[in-house]
Amino acid sequence: MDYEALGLKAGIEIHQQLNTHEKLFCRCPTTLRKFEERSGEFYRYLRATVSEMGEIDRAAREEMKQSRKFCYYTYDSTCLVENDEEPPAPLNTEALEICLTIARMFQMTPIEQVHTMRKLVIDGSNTSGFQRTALVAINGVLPGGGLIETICIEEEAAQRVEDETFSLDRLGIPLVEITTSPCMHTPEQVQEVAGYMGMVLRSTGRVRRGLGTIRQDVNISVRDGARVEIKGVQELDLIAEVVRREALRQVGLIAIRDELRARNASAGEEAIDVTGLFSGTASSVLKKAKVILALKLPGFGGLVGREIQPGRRLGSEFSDYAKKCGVGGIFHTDELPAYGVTGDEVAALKSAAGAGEQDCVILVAATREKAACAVSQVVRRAQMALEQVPEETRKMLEGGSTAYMRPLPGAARMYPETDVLPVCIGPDVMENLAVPELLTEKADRFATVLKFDPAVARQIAYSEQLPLFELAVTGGITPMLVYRTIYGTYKELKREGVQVEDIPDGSLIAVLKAVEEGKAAKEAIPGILTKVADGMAVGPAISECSPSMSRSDLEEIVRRILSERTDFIREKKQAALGPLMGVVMAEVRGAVDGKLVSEVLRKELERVLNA
Amino acid sequence: MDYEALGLKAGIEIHQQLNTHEKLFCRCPTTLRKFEERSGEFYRYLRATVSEMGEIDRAAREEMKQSRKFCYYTYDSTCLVENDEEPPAPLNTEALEICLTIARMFQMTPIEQVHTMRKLVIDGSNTSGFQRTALVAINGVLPGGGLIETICIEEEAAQRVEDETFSLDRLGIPLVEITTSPCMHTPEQVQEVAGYMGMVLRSTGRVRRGLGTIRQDVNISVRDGARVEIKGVQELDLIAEVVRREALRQVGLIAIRDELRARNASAGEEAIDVTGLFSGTASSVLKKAKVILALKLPGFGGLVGREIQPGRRLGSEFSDYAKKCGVGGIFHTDELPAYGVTGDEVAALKSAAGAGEQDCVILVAATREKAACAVSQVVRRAQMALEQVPEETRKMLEGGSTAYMRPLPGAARMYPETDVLPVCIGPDVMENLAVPELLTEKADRFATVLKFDPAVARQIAYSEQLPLFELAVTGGITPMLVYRTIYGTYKELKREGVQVEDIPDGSLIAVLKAVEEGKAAKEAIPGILTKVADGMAVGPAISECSPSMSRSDLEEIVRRILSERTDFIREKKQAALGPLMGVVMAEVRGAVDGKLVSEVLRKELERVLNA
Amino acid sequence: MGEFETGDRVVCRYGGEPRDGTYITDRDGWAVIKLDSGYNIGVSPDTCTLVERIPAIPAREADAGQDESLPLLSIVSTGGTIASRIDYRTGAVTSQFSAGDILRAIPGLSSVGRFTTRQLYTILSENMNPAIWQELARAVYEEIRDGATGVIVTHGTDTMAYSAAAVSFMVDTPVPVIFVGSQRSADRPSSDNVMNGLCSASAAVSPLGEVAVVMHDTTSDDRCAIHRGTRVRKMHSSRRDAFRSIGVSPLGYVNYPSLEVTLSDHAVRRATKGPALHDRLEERCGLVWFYPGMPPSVLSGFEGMKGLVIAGTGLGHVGTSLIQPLKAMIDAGCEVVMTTQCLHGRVCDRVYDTGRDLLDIGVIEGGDMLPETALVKLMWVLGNASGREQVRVLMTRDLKGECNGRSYNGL
Amino acid sequence: MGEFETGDRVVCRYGGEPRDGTYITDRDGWAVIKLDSGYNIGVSPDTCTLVERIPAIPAREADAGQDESLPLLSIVSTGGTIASRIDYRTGAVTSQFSAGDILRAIPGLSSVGRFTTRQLYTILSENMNPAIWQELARAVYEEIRDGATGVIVTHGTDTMAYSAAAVSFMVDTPVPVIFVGSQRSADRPSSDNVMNGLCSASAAVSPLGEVAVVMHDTTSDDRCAIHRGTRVRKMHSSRRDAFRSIGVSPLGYVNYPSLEVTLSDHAVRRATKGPALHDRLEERCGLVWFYPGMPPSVLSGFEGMKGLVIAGTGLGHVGTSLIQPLKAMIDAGCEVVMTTQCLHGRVCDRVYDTGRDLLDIGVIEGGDMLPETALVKLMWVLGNASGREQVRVLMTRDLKGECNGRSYNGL
Repeated sequence: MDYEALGLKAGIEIHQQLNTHEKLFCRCPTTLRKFEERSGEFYRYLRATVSEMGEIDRAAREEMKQSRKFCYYTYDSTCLVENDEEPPAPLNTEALEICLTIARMFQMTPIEQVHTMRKLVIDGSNTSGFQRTALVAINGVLPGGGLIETICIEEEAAQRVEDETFSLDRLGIPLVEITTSPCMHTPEQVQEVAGYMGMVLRSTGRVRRGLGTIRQDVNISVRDGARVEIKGVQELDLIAEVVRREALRQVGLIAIRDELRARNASAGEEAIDVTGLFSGTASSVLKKAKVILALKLPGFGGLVGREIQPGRRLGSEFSDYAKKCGVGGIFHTDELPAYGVTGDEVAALKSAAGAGEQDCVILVAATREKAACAVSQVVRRAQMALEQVPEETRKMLEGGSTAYMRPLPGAARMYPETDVLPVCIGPDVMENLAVPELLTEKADRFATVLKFDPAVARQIAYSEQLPLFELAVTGGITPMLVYRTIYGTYKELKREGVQVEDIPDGSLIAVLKAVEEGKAAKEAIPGILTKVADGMAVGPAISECSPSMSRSDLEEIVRRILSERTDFIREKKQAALGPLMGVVMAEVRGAVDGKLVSEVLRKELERVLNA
Repeated sequence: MDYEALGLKAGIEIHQQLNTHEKLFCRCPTTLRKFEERSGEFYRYLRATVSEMGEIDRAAREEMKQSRKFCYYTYDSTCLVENDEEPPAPLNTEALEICLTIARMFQMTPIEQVHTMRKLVIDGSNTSGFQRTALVAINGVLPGGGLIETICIEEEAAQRVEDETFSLDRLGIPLVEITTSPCMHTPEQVQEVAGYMGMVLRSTGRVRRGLGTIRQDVNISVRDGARVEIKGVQELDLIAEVVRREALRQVGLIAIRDELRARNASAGEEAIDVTGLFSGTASSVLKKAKVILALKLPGFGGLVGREIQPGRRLGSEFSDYAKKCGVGGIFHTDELPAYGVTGDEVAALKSAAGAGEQDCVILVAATREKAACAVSQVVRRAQMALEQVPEETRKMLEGGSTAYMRPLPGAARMYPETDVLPVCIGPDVMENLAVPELLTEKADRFATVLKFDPAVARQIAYSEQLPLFELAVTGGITPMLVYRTIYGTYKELKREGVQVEDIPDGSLIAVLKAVEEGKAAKEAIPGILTKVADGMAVGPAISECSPSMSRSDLEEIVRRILSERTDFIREKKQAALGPLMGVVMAEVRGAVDGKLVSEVLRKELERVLNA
Repeated sequence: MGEFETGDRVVCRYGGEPRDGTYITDRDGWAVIKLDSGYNIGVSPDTCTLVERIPAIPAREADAGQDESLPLLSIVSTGGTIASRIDYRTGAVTSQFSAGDILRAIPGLSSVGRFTTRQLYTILSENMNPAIWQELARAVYEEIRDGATGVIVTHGTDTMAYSAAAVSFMVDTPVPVIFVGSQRSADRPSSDNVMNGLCSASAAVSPLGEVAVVMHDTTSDDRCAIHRGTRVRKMHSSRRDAFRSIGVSPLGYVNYPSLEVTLSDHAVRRATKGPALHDRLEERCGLVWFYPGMPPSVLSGFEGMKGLVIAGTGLGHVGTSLIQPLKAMIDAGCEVVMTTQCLHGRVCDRVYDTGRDLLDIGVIEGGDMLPETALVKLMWVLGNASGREQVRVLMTRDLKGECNGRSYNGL
Repeated sequence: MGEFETGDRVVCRYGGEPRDGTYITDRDGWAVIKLDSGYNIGVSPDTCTLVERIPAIPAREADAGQDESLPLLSIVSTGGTIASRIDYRTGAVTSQFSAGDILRAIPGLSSVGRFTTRQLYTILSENMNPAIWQELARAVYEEIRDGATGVIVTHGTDTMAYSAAAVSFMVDTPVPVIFVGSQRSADRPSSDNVMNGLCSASAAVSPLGEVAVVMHDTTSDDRCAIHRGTRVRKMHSSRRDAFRSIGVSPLGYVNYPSLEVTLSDHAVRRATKGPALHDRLEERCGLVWFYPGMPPSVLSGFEGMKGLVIAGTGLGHVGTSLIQPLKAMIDAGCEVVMTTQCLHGRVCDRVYDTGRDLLDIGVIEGGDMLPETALVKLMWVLGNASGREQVRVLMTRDLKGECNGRSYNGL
């Protein structure tokens, strides 16, 4: 397709979790927890608040179709702020600094006085009913000439456990939201820009990595289409496909609209009760329904079943709208007979509904109340089909197609968070920020300076283990040994079931240092690391896999330790033995048997005291 | 028996619960509760505290043989004072007044300044580990010339639920303790004095009645015998028998001692392990025992089995002592073969123990530790048998015999209750106390003034229903009608399963008044009372059993009520209807249908408002 | 500044592209602009240009019908906001208080009762004082006299317990008088105002007949507790369930969302008699919290007062050095009442030496009264008693459930 | 009186029969006689006649052996009695304090540790003051320096929490410093002294490394809680389990009678470094509890003080009329710290107007510190900081677990 010709316009919104020590508005750690580790549960109702116009936001109203009780899990790593039981603490300065660093990398202009806002969100994912967010900088540039409109700092929402149950561990983790203008015109461009922006974010070394820590929303429209926001595209590789399919969908819907108009189709009929028709049906869905309603859509025949995206038809859109009433879905005659509904039943249905060749009949099976609601939703969506592509928030399905979520929010329902004081960003703050080396630059440097193959250099630079790699190299370990261990040995160990995540960074470096100093054999690395991952200290792990420390080595260590603590020894005399034992043991990291340490220490202490 | 010749000396201690509204040292009601109504439980350890002599009281030491954890039940009618979690409130003045009234009836001298003491009790029945008690008056006289030494006011102990579990509802109920000198010399005299004292107490009309509310302890000794205190004689009729049997016991023990001495008996042998002897025994007790020990008592043969009280032998005394070690009891050869032990086994046992004709062998079956303890207790008691009747606290068994409880307490472990201020009894307090009519005087009056048969008069005066009888008679009801109802009808109703206890005093009087005023038939009394006992108000009960109120009667009542409340009506206008409805309904006691009341009231109210 | 007014449409040329927005206010020299995206930013005023001055849009009013068959409840407001409205244009939160406003904000109310409203004050509750308590008591009295079958007092939470105690002593009420507030502002979807408001209305039509505080019982939206006005204390600075009955169990609970009321046996029930007002208070009373080493000079701050409540340590103690100064105050005519800073439990000055010394100089034991309630009661007693002996008698007697003879088992 | 001496054998001819007894004391003009039955009576002195003057019998002393292989614990006494003895002859309860006395009274102790004792004071705890806290801190420091592997401080319960906080700030300790007391007097068989004493000893040999209070956790004799010295408060005037950790969970528990210790993750563990003493305190600090309508004149009682802690309402408020007087105090050099009288929860003066006014005049937010702890800390900070800025920094920084950045879920 010629997307430029279609008038494709697309923009991206990237949400990236920051790797701070504490949350954005409280002093809790940003640790994610397992649900079963929860310390308690509580529940709340949320209500849309009335605005000055006496109205409730349209997206909020959609959320409130059913009055909902939300349940929340608490942890020993969450506090009363997440519970909405305490005013927020001041804005996390570490998070703000990261946000400003990113802004600087996009050459943005910081806001002089940053105000935290409350953005209404009543889907339960925020205990307060709003998300705190602050606009931090504006007007950035992208390499291709694109424009970044804003960068905001926000608090992450609570994670949904299931249905109306949420887990509070994630709530409040700092997030940057970077929004581009709708400056992209091809699917590939969108993916490329998203890729670039992600690389910049990761270059700071201070963003969270792993599943769910970065989410892209994509805004798409084609000429005569409408702005549609697709939420939560987590895989970068799918972005172009998502854009392609949305363009396809909008084009398809426009074509259907034109054809409906040409047929003089309409969507204003009353539904009729056809429960009796299906009293002997073989369809399990229809059999158990209290009520079955049929709605004739004159002129829609064949078009409801037409594919507009892989796996999606106009009928899927009807179904999405109907589901908001709590029904499982709908049937339509374009897809029948099927699902246990026989040809005879379809014929009887069409006849009962007075439907001709060009008409389509929709079937809804549920309780009377739900079925009536679903019918009215289908009518509403069918009327839209006659008019235009609706502005919508949609969610991505597997593969890149999308489904309806809710209308686009109206004029954003934001008002000031009065519990958080504004933060001023002085004129020299930006200049004083260190600009991190881009990962692309880093890859170049690894290739040129550290002499890695360019592909390997890029692998290292883009990997999650980059900080560990740099830490070890800075610590004096040969880069290739580091690389082989982190990217090779670790992988193998993992395959064997070793929890390499449990190896502390410091321990790894200590092991490698021991190898380089000849205290452990290179071949012993996997064995040593296995033991360390199992919780053994480095010293004992090495000594179990490599020869241990000699008595004279030990004596040297003990003498040094004693000489550094003569005051303490003079004060405590023999009583110093206990405390000193601890110091020595820590130093030899258990590489020597405790009894030997005790014997040597006692002897050396005696010597000092008698001196 | 000629008790005077035996040198019988006896005294009584009467403990009588007082019928106060609140407890002695807190403001809780004196209501007894069902265990299942408890609101909670807690538990404590009690320890004997060390005295200035570095010693622990001998009775306390006996209680402490095992370290014991006591559990307590709390109720919504108990408070932190019973829990030993709050200092006591000041001494209940109502209780003190009753106590002084009793003192006056015995012509006693009150103490000028009454001091509350703590008396150590660590059997768990007091959460604090002590019982609060105060000496209130001294030196009273009894009709036969006997002397009352003291009257004390005390708090009742907690009731034992089972083993180490106590219920706190009873703890703290006020109690008077009246102690006579050992001035009685025949069993009949003791019973007579106890009866007289009980009558005086009940004459106050302010003591509790019913099972467990009065307890007599009796002190008994015969010449060459020893002071023995028998606890908790609850039935007055048994007192003489208890005294008789104790005199018998002491005489019997003295005779046994003399015979033992004559036989040159001794009790110093070592026990031997005879577990093997009984490996094939049919005795279920011996079969399951870990260890069986045998103790030879030379010269005790035949005497251990000699009866000293109905159903009690010297062996029973041995057994009581042994049980303190946690064994179930002992066997002795005077009672064997029996209990599944065969004659062959007895012969083998005697031979193993080296016991001759005149000797007795004691068998103890338990764990090694408990059995050893039990043997040493038997040796101790056997040595006493050679010397004298031991001074003991004993408990009464059914029928009037007694069993060993613990040694007599040593010099009383009392010290001041510093949390309670002393109370001064002014010189004119006693004169200002009304002295109640004695029940004997009351019976005379009922016979002479109310013309009751003397036996009936006495029945009334001594009955628990006396207050209700007097209340009704004072209320103007014919005495005979009251008598027939309370003592006749009530009995019949009770037999039919009617809960007459649930009939409020006021309701009974209202029913009888209605009968006397001709508003209900005398024949209807049982029916009306049955309904009242079931919870119905008096009005409806009468109207269901007797003709109801006429409309004109009702109108008259309504007009009177309205005329008494003109201000309220003028202020509230129509709104007065609701409140007035309640007033009228209360007045007609439901004898009239609510709809009729509403109609009449509305009409009459209208009339007043339009006037 | 002064150039812009709140609500002005402006264009802001900050950092490149011009952006449209609304002028909100000046904050520390920065112009706070609400961009059309909804975000506020603070920028130099000189980057903004006025586009248009827009007149404020009057809020839409829709009348809320009331069911005349339901019991009449009166809502008396002292400044707590049960209904608020956000102006998203400027971010201002406006407190609303007509019956219509309230019923629109909490639609469920209209099925509980019919409402009249009376706005007495709009102050932060830390600025309440005895004179305002008196006005509040009079207002509550008048509402009952005029036929309300229940009164709801909306109140800031900070000093709500003090006010509830004050009204308890000043008004003998035959109907429920329910104090209610919210710990989360009414503008947020999670605010506790709706649940507390509904539960307070339900308590106000219940068989209760005394002054109570109705607030969240737990952190969940599951039920409200009904606390006796003289035994309740704010025990947390921010949690929804901050209010706790001290030394007694609550008078009852209101389940949510069923609004079912259960009352405890010890709750006073409705009466048919009319209300009575005893609105005299002696304001010259103080509360002093003892701490170790407190010098006698601290007491000089309470000079000239007619009554002083001490929150002493443990069973009711102060340092020995304060005993003579306290005696001087008592001799000069000040009534001194001892309470415990433990909050739970009872004063008992018979047990230790300093306690006995305090009794000797004439300090009145406050039983198990909360220090704050004792202060309010002392004001009331001094305003109504004749003579020191009667003051002593009334202070130690239970008047409105503030003083329990028995200590229940709980802590 | 003066005729008899305590312990005299007398015969009392009151109300008839002569009775033998022991003269105890004079009480309000009555001679208190202990009859041989054990009862005390108060009678006119002239009814009694001296029979014999009996010399006091010296108490029997049996030496209690100590197991030298056990860790050395030091018991520092300030007046709390862990071991008492009753003289049944006179009813007097004598506090005993040699190691032998203690081990005889609580035999189980000898299997936990070996003990040295140091009697610092015998005062009622309401008479403690900063100067005594300093002496106590020095004593504790010396005991640790001299080799104690744990220190037990016996203390009256009334102000134990204040003293524990004071020692927390003044002593950096590598070993447990355990405050313990009893709520029921040691003479009664039900006293909590034995269980508290044993549990405190067990805590003193545990891996703990900070200042703590060890007292009953429930009304039952089931376990003691170990509370952080800076976060504990006496919350009941008389119950055994009066002490509660506020805003944090206890540091751990000691089960009874097993004496098994479990420590929470947040409990500070033993260290190998030596102890340090920072015993300067600025005594001129006060604590004022705000109440509605409190006149500014109350603040005059704190004139000349260098520090003032306010227990404000809710999130940390006082009436508007106090703001100017407080500003004057701050301008005159007094540091003012805001805490909340709710006790639970955190001060946050950003939320409401009066709070922001308080911040503007320079009031320091006390976070979630207990008012009493804030007072003690302010004394310590003013004694050790240089300059107002450092005072501000130290007051808002967590030094000894008194100030938590996070509010846990519990209330």
